[in-house]
Amino acid sequence: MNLKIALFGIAREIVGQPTLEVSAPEGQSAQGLLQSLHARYPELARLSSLAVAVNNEYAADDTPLQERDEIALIPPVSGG
Amino acid sequence: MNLKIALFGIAREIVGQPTLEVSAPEGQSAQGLLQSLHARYPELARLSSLAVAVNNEYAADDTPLQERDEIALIPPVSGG
Amino acid sequence: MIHIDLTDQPIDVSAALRSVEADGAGAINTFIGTVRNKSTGRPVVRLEYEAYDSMALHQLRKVAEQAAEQWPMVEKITVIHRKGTLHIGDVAVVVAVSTPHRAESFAACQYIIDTLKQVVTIWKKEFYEDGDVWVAAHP
Amino acid sequence: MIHIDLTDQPIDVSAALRSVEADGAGAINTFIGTVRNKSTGRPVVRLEYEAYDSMALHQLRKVAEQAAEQWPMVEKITVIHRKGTLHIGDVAVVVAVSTPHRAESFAACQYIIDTLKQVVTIWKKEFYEDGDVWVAAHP
Repeated sequence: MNLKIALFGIAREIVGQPTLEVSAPEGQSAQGLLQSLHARYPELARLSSLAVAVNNEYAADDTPLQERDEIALIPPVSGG
Repeated sequence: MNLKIALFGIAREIVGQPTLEVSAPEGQSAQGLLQSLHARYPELARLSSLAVAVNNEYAADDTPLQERDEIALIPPVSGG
Repeated sequence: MIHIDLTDQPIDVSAALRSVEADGAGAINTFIGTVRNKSTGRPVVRLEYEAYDSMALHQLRKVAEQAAEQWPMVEKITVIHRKGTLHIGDVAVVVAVSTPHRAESFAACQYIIDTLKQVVTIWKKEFYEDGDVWVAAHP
Repeated sequence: MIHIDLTDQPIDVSAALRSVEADGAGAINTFIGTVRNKSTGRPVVRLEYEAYDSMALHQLRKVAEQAAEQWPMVEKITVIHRKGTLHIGDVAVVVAVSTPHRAESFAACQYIIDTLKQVVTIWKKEFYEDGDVWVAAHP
Protein backbone atom coordinates (compact mmCIF):
# COMPACT_ATOMS: atom_id res chain seq x y z
CA MET A 1 0.00 0.00 0.00
CA ASN A 2 1.05 3.64 -0.37
CA LEU A 3 1.21 5.88 2.67
CA LYS A 4 1.31 9.64 2.47
CA ILE A 5 3.10 11.13 5.47
CA ALA A 6 2.97 14.76 6.58
CA LEU A 7 6.19 16.14 8.01
CA PHE A 8 6.69 19.03 10.43
CA GLY A 9 9.43 21.04 12.07
CA ILE A 10 12.81 19.41 12.13
CA ALA A 11 11.46 16.20 10.56
CA ARG A 12 10.38 18.24 7.55
CA GLU A 13 13.84 19.81 7.36
CA ILE A 14 15.66 16.46 7.67
CA VAL A 15 13.60 14.88 4.91
CA GLY A 16 13.72 18.09 2.87
CA GLN A 17 10.04 18.15 1.93
CA PRO A 18 6.67 18.64 3.68
CA THR A 19 5.15 15.30 2.65
CA LEU A 20 6.55 11.91 1.83
CA GLU A 21 4.98 9.00 -0.01
CA VAL A 22 6.22 5.55 0.92
CA SER A 23 5.11 2.11 -0.12
CA ALA A 24 4.63 -0.21 2.83
CA PRO A 25 3.43 -3.78 3.37
CA GLU A 26 -0.29 -4.17 4.22
CA GLY A 27 -0.84 -3.84 7.95
CA GLN A 28 2.46 -2.00 8.50
CA SER A 29 2.60 -0.79 12.11
CA ALA A 30 3.47 2.73 13.25
CA GLN A 31 6.66 1.32 14.73
CA GLY A 32 7.48 -0.48 11.48
CA LEU A 33 7.05 2.74 9.53
CA LEU A 34 9.39 4.57 11.91
CA GLN A 35 12.03 1.85 11.52
CA SER A 36 11.97 2.08 7.74
CA LEU A 37 12.19 5.89 7.90
CA HIS A 38 15.07 5.74 10.38
CA ALA A 39 16.94 3.52 7.94
CA ARG A 40 16.32 5.96 5.12
CA TYR A 41 16.91 9.18 7.12
CA PRO A 42 19.37 8.35 9.92
CA GLU A 43 19.13 11.88 11.32
CA LEU A 44 15.54 11.15 12.38
CA ALA A 45 16.93 8.60 14.85
CA ARG A 46 18.94 11.33 16.58
CA LEU A 47 15.84 13.28 17.66
CA SER A 48 14.77 13.30 21.32
CA SER A 49 11.59 11.56 20.23
CA LEU A 50 9.65 10.85 17.09
CA ALA A 51 6.00 9.81 17.21
CA VAL A 52 3.55 8.77 14.54
CA ALA A 53 0.13 10.42 14.45
CA VAL A 54 -2.84 8.77 12.76
CA ASN A 55 -5.93 10.86 12.12
CA ASN A 56 -4.85 13.56 14.61
CA GLU A 57 -4.16 11.11 17.45
CA TYR A 58 -0.84 9.78 18.70
CA ALA A 59 -0.53 6.18 17.50
CA ALA A 60 0.64 3.28 19.66
CA ASP A 61 3.69 1.36 18.36
CA ASP A 62 1.52 -1.52 17.15
CA THR A 63 -1.20 0.59 15.51
CA PRO A 64 -1.71 -0.81 11.97
CA LEU A 65 -1.61 1.88 9.29
CA GLN A 66 -4.06 2.08 6.42
CA GLU A 67 -3.88 3.79 3.08
CA ARG A 68 -6.74 6.16 3.83
CA ASP A 69 -5.22 7.30 7.18
CA GLU A 70 -3.91 10.81 7.68
CA ILE A 71 -0.41 10.00 8.88
CA ALA A 72 2.14 12.44 10.28
CA LEU A 73 5.58 12.33 11.85
CA ILE A 74 5.70 14.23 15.14
CA PRO A 75 9.15 15.36 16.29
CA PRO A 76 9.46 16.72 19.87
CA VAL A 77 6.77 19.39 20.27
CA SER A 78 7.74 22.78 21.70
CA GLY A 79 4.62 24.92 21.79
CA GLY A 80 3.64 27.28 24.57
CA MET B 1 -2.81 56.90 79.02
CA ASN B 2 -5.38 57.50 76.27
CA LEU B 3 -5.53 55.21 73.27
CA LYS B 4 -7.31 56.11 70.05
CA ILE B 5 -8.52 53.00 68.24
CA ALA B 6 -9.62 52.82 64.62
CA LEU B 7 -12.51 50.44 63.89
CA PHE B 8 -13.39 48.69 60.65
CA GLY B 9 -16.07 46.47 59.17
CA ILE B 10 -18.23 44.63 61.64
CA ALA B 11 -16.20 45.96 64.60
CA ARG B 12 -17.09 49.49 63.54
CA GLU B 13 -20.75 48.48 63.31
CA ILE B 14 -20.77 46.76 66.71
CA VAL B 15 -19.21 49.76 68.43
CA GLY B 16 -21.31 52.14 66.37
CA GLN B 17 -18.52 54.56 65.50
CA PRO B 18 -15.33 54.56 63.38
CA THR B 19 -12.93 55.44 66.21
CA LEU B 20 -12.92 54.89 69.94
CA GLU B 21 -10.91 56.60 72.67
CA VAL B 22 -10.19 54.54 75.77
CA SER B 23 -8.11 55.23 78.82
CA ALA B 24 -5.76 52.38 79.66
CA PRO B 25 -3.05 51.69 82.23
CA GLU B 26 0.52 52.45 81.10
CA GLY B 27 2.03 49.46 79.28
CA GLN B 28 -1.38 47.95 78.52
CA SER B 29 -0.89 44.95 76.24
CA ALA B 30 -2.79 44.28 73.00
CA GLN B 31 -4.42 41.32 74.70
CA GLY B 32 -5.37 43.48 77.70
CA LEU B 33 -7.00 46.03 75.43
CA LEU B 34 -9.03 43.30 73.72
CA GLN B 35 -10.21 41.95 77.08
CA SER B 36 -11.44 45.37 78.21
CA LEU B 37 -13.22 45.91 74.87
CA HIS B 38 -14.81 42.44 75.02
CA ALA B 39 -16.21 43.35 78.42
CA ARG B 40 -17.62 46.61 77.10
CA TYR B 41 -18.88 45.25 73.72
CA PRO B 42 -19.72 41.55 74.24
CA GLU B 43 -20.61 41.14 70.56
CA LEU B 44 -16.92 41.59 69.69
CA ALA B 45 -16.23 38.29 71.49
CA ARG B 46 -18.58 36.48 69.12
CA LEU B 47 -16.45 37.23 66.04
CA SER B 48 -14.40 34.47 64.40
CA SER B 49 -11.31 36.43 65.32
CA LEU B 50 -10.32 39.91 66.44
CA ALA B 51 -6.75 41.15 66.16
CA VAL B 52 -5.06 44.34 67.24
CA ALA B 53 -2.91 46.21 64.76
CA VAL B 54 -0.21 48.63 65.86
CA ASN B 55 1.30 50.94 63.27
CA ASN B 56 0.03 48.83 60.35
CA GLU B 57 1.38 45.53 61.72
CA TYR B 58 -0.47 42.76 63.50
CA ALA B 59 0.44 42.94 67.20
CA ALA B 60 1.36 39.96 69.36
CA ASP B 61 -0.79 39.41 72.47
CA ASP B 62 1.89 40.82 74.74
CA THR B 63 2.79 43.87 72.62
CA PRO B 64 2.71 46.91 74.93
CA LEU B 65 0.64 49.78 73.55
CA GLN B 66 1.73 53.39 73.63
CA GLU B 67 -0.20 56.61 73.37
CA ARG B 68 1.44 57.65 70.10
CA ASP B 69 0.71 54.29 68.40
CA GLU B 70 -1.75 53.99 65.54
CA ILE B 71 -4.00 51.27 66.92
CA ALA B 72 -6.78 49.45 65.08
CA LEU B 73 -9.16 46.55 65.70
CA ILE B 74 -9.04 43.99 62.89
CA PRO B 75 -12.09 41.73 62.59
CA PRO B 76 -11.82 38.70 60.21
CA VAL B 77 -10.56 40.05 56.88
CA SER B 78 -12.39 39.05 53.69
CA GLY B 79 -10.66 40.74 50.79
CA GLY B 80 -9.94 39.18 47.43
CA MET C 1 9.53 45.48 40.71
CA ILE C 2 6.37 45.64 42.75
CA HIS C 3 3.30 47.72 42.02
CA ILE C 4 0.48 47.90 44.59
CA ASP C 5 -2.79 49.77 44.41
CA LEU C 6 -6.04 50.06 46.34
CA THR C 7 -8.65 51.96 44.40
CA ASP C 8 -12.32 52.93 44.37
CA GLN C 9 -12.23 53.08 40.57
CA PRO C 10 -12.81 50.12 38.20
CA ILE C 11 -9.64 48.07 37.79
CA ASP C 12 -8.04 48.21 34.34
CA VAL C 13 -7.03 44.57 33.89
CA SER C 14 -5.21 45.17 30.59
CA ALA C 15 -3.07 47.87 32.19
CA ALA C 16 -2.30 45.53 35.10
CA LEU C 17 -1.15 42.86 32.63
CA ARG C 18 0.99 45.33 30.69
CA SER C 19 2.57 46.51 33.95
CA VAL C 20 4.28 43.14 34.50
CA GLU C 21 5.63 42.72 30.98
CA ALA C 22 9.41 42.33 30.83
CA ASP C 23 11.73 41.21 28.03
CA GLY C 24 13.17 38.51 30.28
CA ALA C 25 9.77 37.24 31.41
CA GLY C 26 8.37 34.45 29.29
CA ALA C 27 5.55 33.66 31.71
CA ILE C 28 2.80 35.79 33.19
CA ASN C 29 0.27 34.33 35.57
CA THR C 30 -2.74 36.43 36.47
CA PHE C 31 -5.49 35.89 38.98
CA ILE C 32 -8.66 37.95 38.64
CA GLY C 33 -11.28 37.85 41.38
CA THR C 34 -14.74 38.97 40.30
CA VAL C 35 -18.06 39.33 42.11
CA ARG C 36 -20.09 36.14 41.80
CA ASN C 37 -23.85 36.10 41.51
CA LYS C 38 -24.17 34.00 44.61
CA SER C 39 -22.44 33.15 47.86
CA THR C 40 -23.22 29.96 49.76
CA GLY C 41 -26.19 29.57 47.42
CA ARG C 42 -27.74 32.98 48.19
CA PRO C 43 -28.19 35.47 45.33
CA VAL C 44 -25.88 38.46 45.80
CA VAL C 45 -27.14 41.89 44.73
CA ARG C 46 -23.97 43.86 45.39
CA LEU C 47 -20.87 43.96 47.57
CA GLU C 48 -19.18 46.64 49.57
CA TYR C 49 -15.47 46.48 50.27
CA GLU C 50 -14.13 48.53 53.15
CA ALA C 51 -10.37 48.90 53.68
CA TYR C 52 -8.03 50.06 56.39
CA ASP C 53 -6.07 51.76 53.66
CA SER C 54 -2.64 52.40 55.15
CA MET C 55 -2.38 48.92 56.65
CA ALA C 56 -3.86 47.23 53.56
CA LEU C 57 -1.29 48.89 51.30
CA HIS C 58 1.52 48.03 53.71
CA GLN C 59 0.41 44.39 54.01
CA LEU C 60 -0.14 44.03 50.24
CA ARG C 61 3.40 45.19 49.66
CA LYS C 62 4.72 42.82 52.31
CA VAL C 63 2.94 39.86 50.73
CA ALA C 64 4.33 40.76 47.30
CA GLU C 65 7.82 41.18 48.77
CA GLN C 66 7.57 37.79 50.47
CA ALA C 67 6.67 36.23 47.10
CA ALA C 68 9.60 37.96 45.39
CA GLU C 69 11.88 36.64 48.12
CA GLN C 70 10.51 33.09 48.00
CA TRP C 71 10.68 32.97 44.16
CA PRO C 72 13.74 35.11 43.37
CA MET C 73 13.26 34.67 39.61
CA VAL C 74 10.13 36.85 39.78
CA GLU C 75 10.50 39.83 37.44
CA LYS C 76 7.46 41.97 38.29
CA ILE C 77 4.40 41.80 40.52
CA THR C 78 1.26 43.92 40.35
CA VAL C 79 -1.55 43.67 42.90
CA ILE C 80 -4.60 45.91 42.65
CA HIS C 81 -7.59 45.67 44.99
CA ARG C 82 -10.85 47.49 44.55
CA LYS C 83 -12.86 49.06 47.35
CA GLY C 84 -16.32 50.62 47.56
CA THR C 85 -19.50 49.26 45.95
CA LEU C 86 -19.20 46.43 43.42
CA HIS C 87 -21.79 44.59 41.34
CA ILE C 88 -21.93 41.14 39.74
CA GLY C 89 -19.04 40.65 37.34
CA ASP C 90 -17.00 43.58 38.65
CA VAL C 91 -13.32 42.91 39.21
CA ALA C 92 -12.44 43.00 42.93
CA VAL C 93 -8.79 42.05 42.73
CA VAL C 94 -6.04 41.43 40.18
CA VAL C 95 -2.72 39.75 40.88
CA ALA C 96 -0.21 39.53 38.02
CA VAL C 97 3.25 37.97 38.24
CA SER C 98 5.89 37.66 35.52
CA THR C 99 8.78 35.20 35.66
CA PRO C 100 11.19 33.66 33.14
CA HIS C 101 9.61 30.19 33.56
CA ARG C 102 6.00 29.31 34.14
CA ALA C 103 5.98 27.21 37.31
CA GLU C 104 7.19 30.13 39.43
CA SER C 105 4.55 32.47 38.00
CA PHE C 106 1.77 30.11 39.10
CA ALA C 107 3.29 29.48 42.54
CA ALA C 108 4.00 33.14 43.33
CA CYS C 109 0.59 34.33 42.07
CA GLN C 110 -1.23 31.71 44.12
CA TYR C 111 0.84 32.53 47.20
CA ILE C 112 -0.05 36.20 46.87
CA ILE C 113 -3.81 35.76 46.50
CA ASP C 114 -3.96 33.08 49.23
CA THR C 115 -1.97 35.22 51.67
CA LEU C 116 -3.79 38.41 50.71
CA LYS C 117 -7.06 36.78 51.75
CA GLN C 118 -5.58 35.93 55.16
CA VAL C 119 -3.84 39.13 56.14
CA VAL C 120 -4.84 42.17 54.09
CA THR C 121 -7.16 44.52 55.96
CA ILE C 122 -10.08 44.60 53.57
CA TRP C 123 -13.62 43.63 54.55
CA LYS C 124 -16.40 42.49 52.27
CA LYS C 125 -20.09 42.96 53.02
CA GLU C 126 -22.49 41.01 50.85
CA PHE C 127 -25.93 42.44 50.15
CA TYR C 128 -28.81 40.10 49.34
CA GLU C 129 -32.43 40.82 48.50
CA ASP C 130 -33.30 40.44 52.17
CA GLY C 131 -30.28 41.47 54.19
CA ASP C 132 -26.53 41.73 54.37
CA VAL C 133 -23.58 39.94 55.96
CA TRP C 134 -19.96 40.77 56.74
CA VAL C 135 -18.24 37.80 55.12
CA ALA C 136 -16.31 35.50 57.50
CA ALA C 137 -17.11 37.66 60.53
CA HIS C 138 -18.73 34.88 62.54
CA PRO C 139 -17.79 31.22 62.99
CA MET D 1 -17.68 26.10 27.52
CA ILE D 2 -14.43 25.69 25.65
CA HIS D 3 -12.94 28.07 23.11
CA ILE D 4 -9.82 27.04 21.16
CA ASP D 5 -7.90 28.98 18.55
CA LEU D 6 -4.67 28.72 16.60
CA THR D 7 -3.88 31.94 14.78
CA ASP D 8 -1.19 33.73 12.80
CA GLN D 9 -2.54 37.07 14.04
CA PRO D 10 -1.53 38.82 17.30
CA ILE D 11 -3.46 37.40 20.25
CA ASP D 12 -5.97 39.80 21.83
CA VAL D 13 -5.41 39.02 25.52
CA SER D 14 -8.24 41.26 26.72
CA ALA D 15 -10.72 39.48 24.45
CA ALA D 16 -9.45 36.13 25.73
CA LEU D 17 -10.07 37.27 29.31
CA ARG D 18 -13.54 38.56 28.49
CA SER D 19 -14.36 35.25 26.81
CA VAL D 20 -14.18 33.35 30.11
CA GLU D 21 -16.25 35.79 32.16
CA ALA D 22 -19.34 34.23 33.74
CA ASP D 23 -21.70 35.48 36.45
CA GLY D 24 -21.06 32.34 38.47
CA ALA D 25 -17.30 32.54 38.12
CA GLY D 26 -15.56 34.45 40.91
CA ALA D 27 -12.09 33.36 39.85
CA ILE D 28 -10.21 33.66 36.58
CA ASN D 29 -6.69 32.34 36.23
CA THR D 30 -4.74 33.27 33.13
CA PHE D 31 -1.40 32.13 31.84
CA ILE D 32 0.31 34.19 29.16
CA GLY D 33 3.43 32.88 27.46
CA THR D 34 5.54 35.55 25.78
CA VAL D 35 8.77 35.46 23.79
CA ARG D 36 11.77 35.97 26.05
CA ASN D 37 14.89 37.83 25.00
CA LYS D 38 17.04 34.80 25.67
CA SER D 39 16.96 31.05 25.82
CA THR D 40 19.59 29.06 27.70
CA GLY D 41 21.54 32.32 27.94
CA ARG D 42 21.65 32.97 24.20
CA PRO D 43 20.05 36.20 22.87
CA VAL D 44 16.96 35.40 20.79
CA VAL D 45 16.22 37.57 17.75
CA ARG D 46 12.89 36.02 16.77
CA LEU D 47 10.91 32.81 16.88
CA GLU D 48 8.96 30.84 14.34
CA TYR D 49 6.11 28.62 15.39
CA GLU D 50 5.00 25.91 12.99
CA ALA D 51 1.83 23.91 13.65
CA TYR D 52 0.20 20.74 12.42
CA ASP D 53 -3.05 22.65 12.50
CA SER D 54 -5.75 19.99 12.49
CA MET D 55 -4.02 17.86 15.11
CA ALA D 56 -3.02 20.88 17.22
CA LEU D 57 -6.62 22.09 17.36
CA HIS D 58 -7.86 18.58 18.14
CA GLN D 59 -5.28 18.08 20.89
CA LEU D 60 -5.84 21.56 22.37
CA ARG D 61 -9.54 20.78 22.66
CA LYS D 62 -8.80 17.39 24.22
CA VAL D 63 -6.53 18.96 26.83
CA ALA D 64 -9.18 21.57 27.70
CA GLU D 65 -11.85 18.87 27.89
CA GLN D 66 -9.64 16.80 30.20
CA ALA D 67 -9.28 19.83 32.48
CA ALA D 68 -13.04 20.43 32.49
CA GLU D 69 -13.54 16.77 33.40
CA GLN D 70 -10.92 16.76 36.14
CA TRP D 71 -12.22 20.05 37.66
CA PRO D 72 -15.96 19.86 37.01
CA MET D 73 -16.56 23.30 38.57
CA VAL D 74 -14.79 24.93 35.62
CA GLU D 75 -17.10 27.42 33.94
CA LYS D 76 -15.18 28.41 30.81
CA ILE D 77 -11.82 27.72 29.19
CA THR D 78 -10.12 29.65 26.41
CA VAL D 79 -6.83 28.55 24.85
CA ILE D 80 -5.27 30.54 22.00
CA HIS D 81 -1.90 29.71 20.46
CA ARG D 82 -0.05 31.86 17.98
CA LYS D 83 1.87 30.56 14.98
CA GLY D 84 4.19 32.18 12.45
CA THR D 85 6.95 34.69 13.22
CA LEU D 86 7.12 36.23 16.71
CA HIS D 87 9.44 38.79 18.26
CA ILE D 88 10.55 39.56 21.81
CA GLY D 89 7.54 40.32 24.00
CA ASP D 90 4.96 38.90 21.59
CA VAL D 91 2.31 36.69 23.13
CA ALA D 92 2.69 33.06 22.01
CA VAL D 93 -0.07 31.46 24.07
CA VAL D 94 -2.93 32.43 26.38
CA VAL D 95 -4.80 30.04 28.65
CA ALA D 96 -7.73 31.44 30.65
CA VAL D 97 -9.93 29.45 33.03
CA SER D 98 -12.89 30.65 35.08
CA THR D 99 -14.24 28.81 38.11
CA PRO D 100 -16.41 29.68 41.13
CA HIS D 101 -13.45 29.30 43.53
CA ARG D 102 -9.83 30.16 42.96
CA ALA D 103 -7.91 26.94 43.69
CA GLU D 104 -9.53 25.15 40.74
CA SER D 105 -8.75 28.01 38.35
CA PHE D 106 -5.04 27.75 39.18
CA ALA D 107 -4.98 23.95 38.99
CA ALA D 108 -6.89 23.70 35.71
CA CYS D 109 -4.91 26.49 34.03
CA GLN D 110 -1.59 24.94 35.06
CA TYR D 111 -2.72 21.49 33.89
CA ILE D 112 -3.65 22.91 30.49
CA ILE D 113 -0.39 24.76 29.83
CA ASP D 114 1.75 21.88 31.18
CA THR D 115 -0.10 19.30 29.05
CA LEU D 116 -0.22 21.59 26.01
CA LYS D 117 3.57 21.73 26.07
CA GLN D 118 3.76 17.95 26.07
CA VAL D 119 1.22 16.96 23.43
CA VAL D 120 0.13 19.82 21.18
CA THR D 121 1.69 19.62 17.71
CA ILE D 122 3.38 23.00 17.58
CA TRP D 123 7.10 23.47 16.98
CA LYS D 124 9.23 26.44 17.91
CA LYS D 125 12.39 27.46 16.08
CA GLU D 126 14.57 30.02 17.82
CA PHE D 127 16.67 32.38 15.72
CA TYR D 128 19.86 33.88 17.18
CA GLU D 129 22.35 36.31 15.68
CA ASP D 130 24.39 33.37 14.46
CA GLY D 131 22.05 30.50 13.80
CA ASP D 132 18.79 28.78 14.67
CA VAL D 133 17.55 25.76 16.60
CA TRP D 134 14.38 23.68 16.73
CA VAL D 135 13.68 23.78 20.47
CA ALA D 136 13.78 20.39 22.25
CA ALA D 137 14.50 18.50 19.03
CA HIS D 138 17.70 16.87 20.26
CA PRO D 139 18.61 15.33 23.62
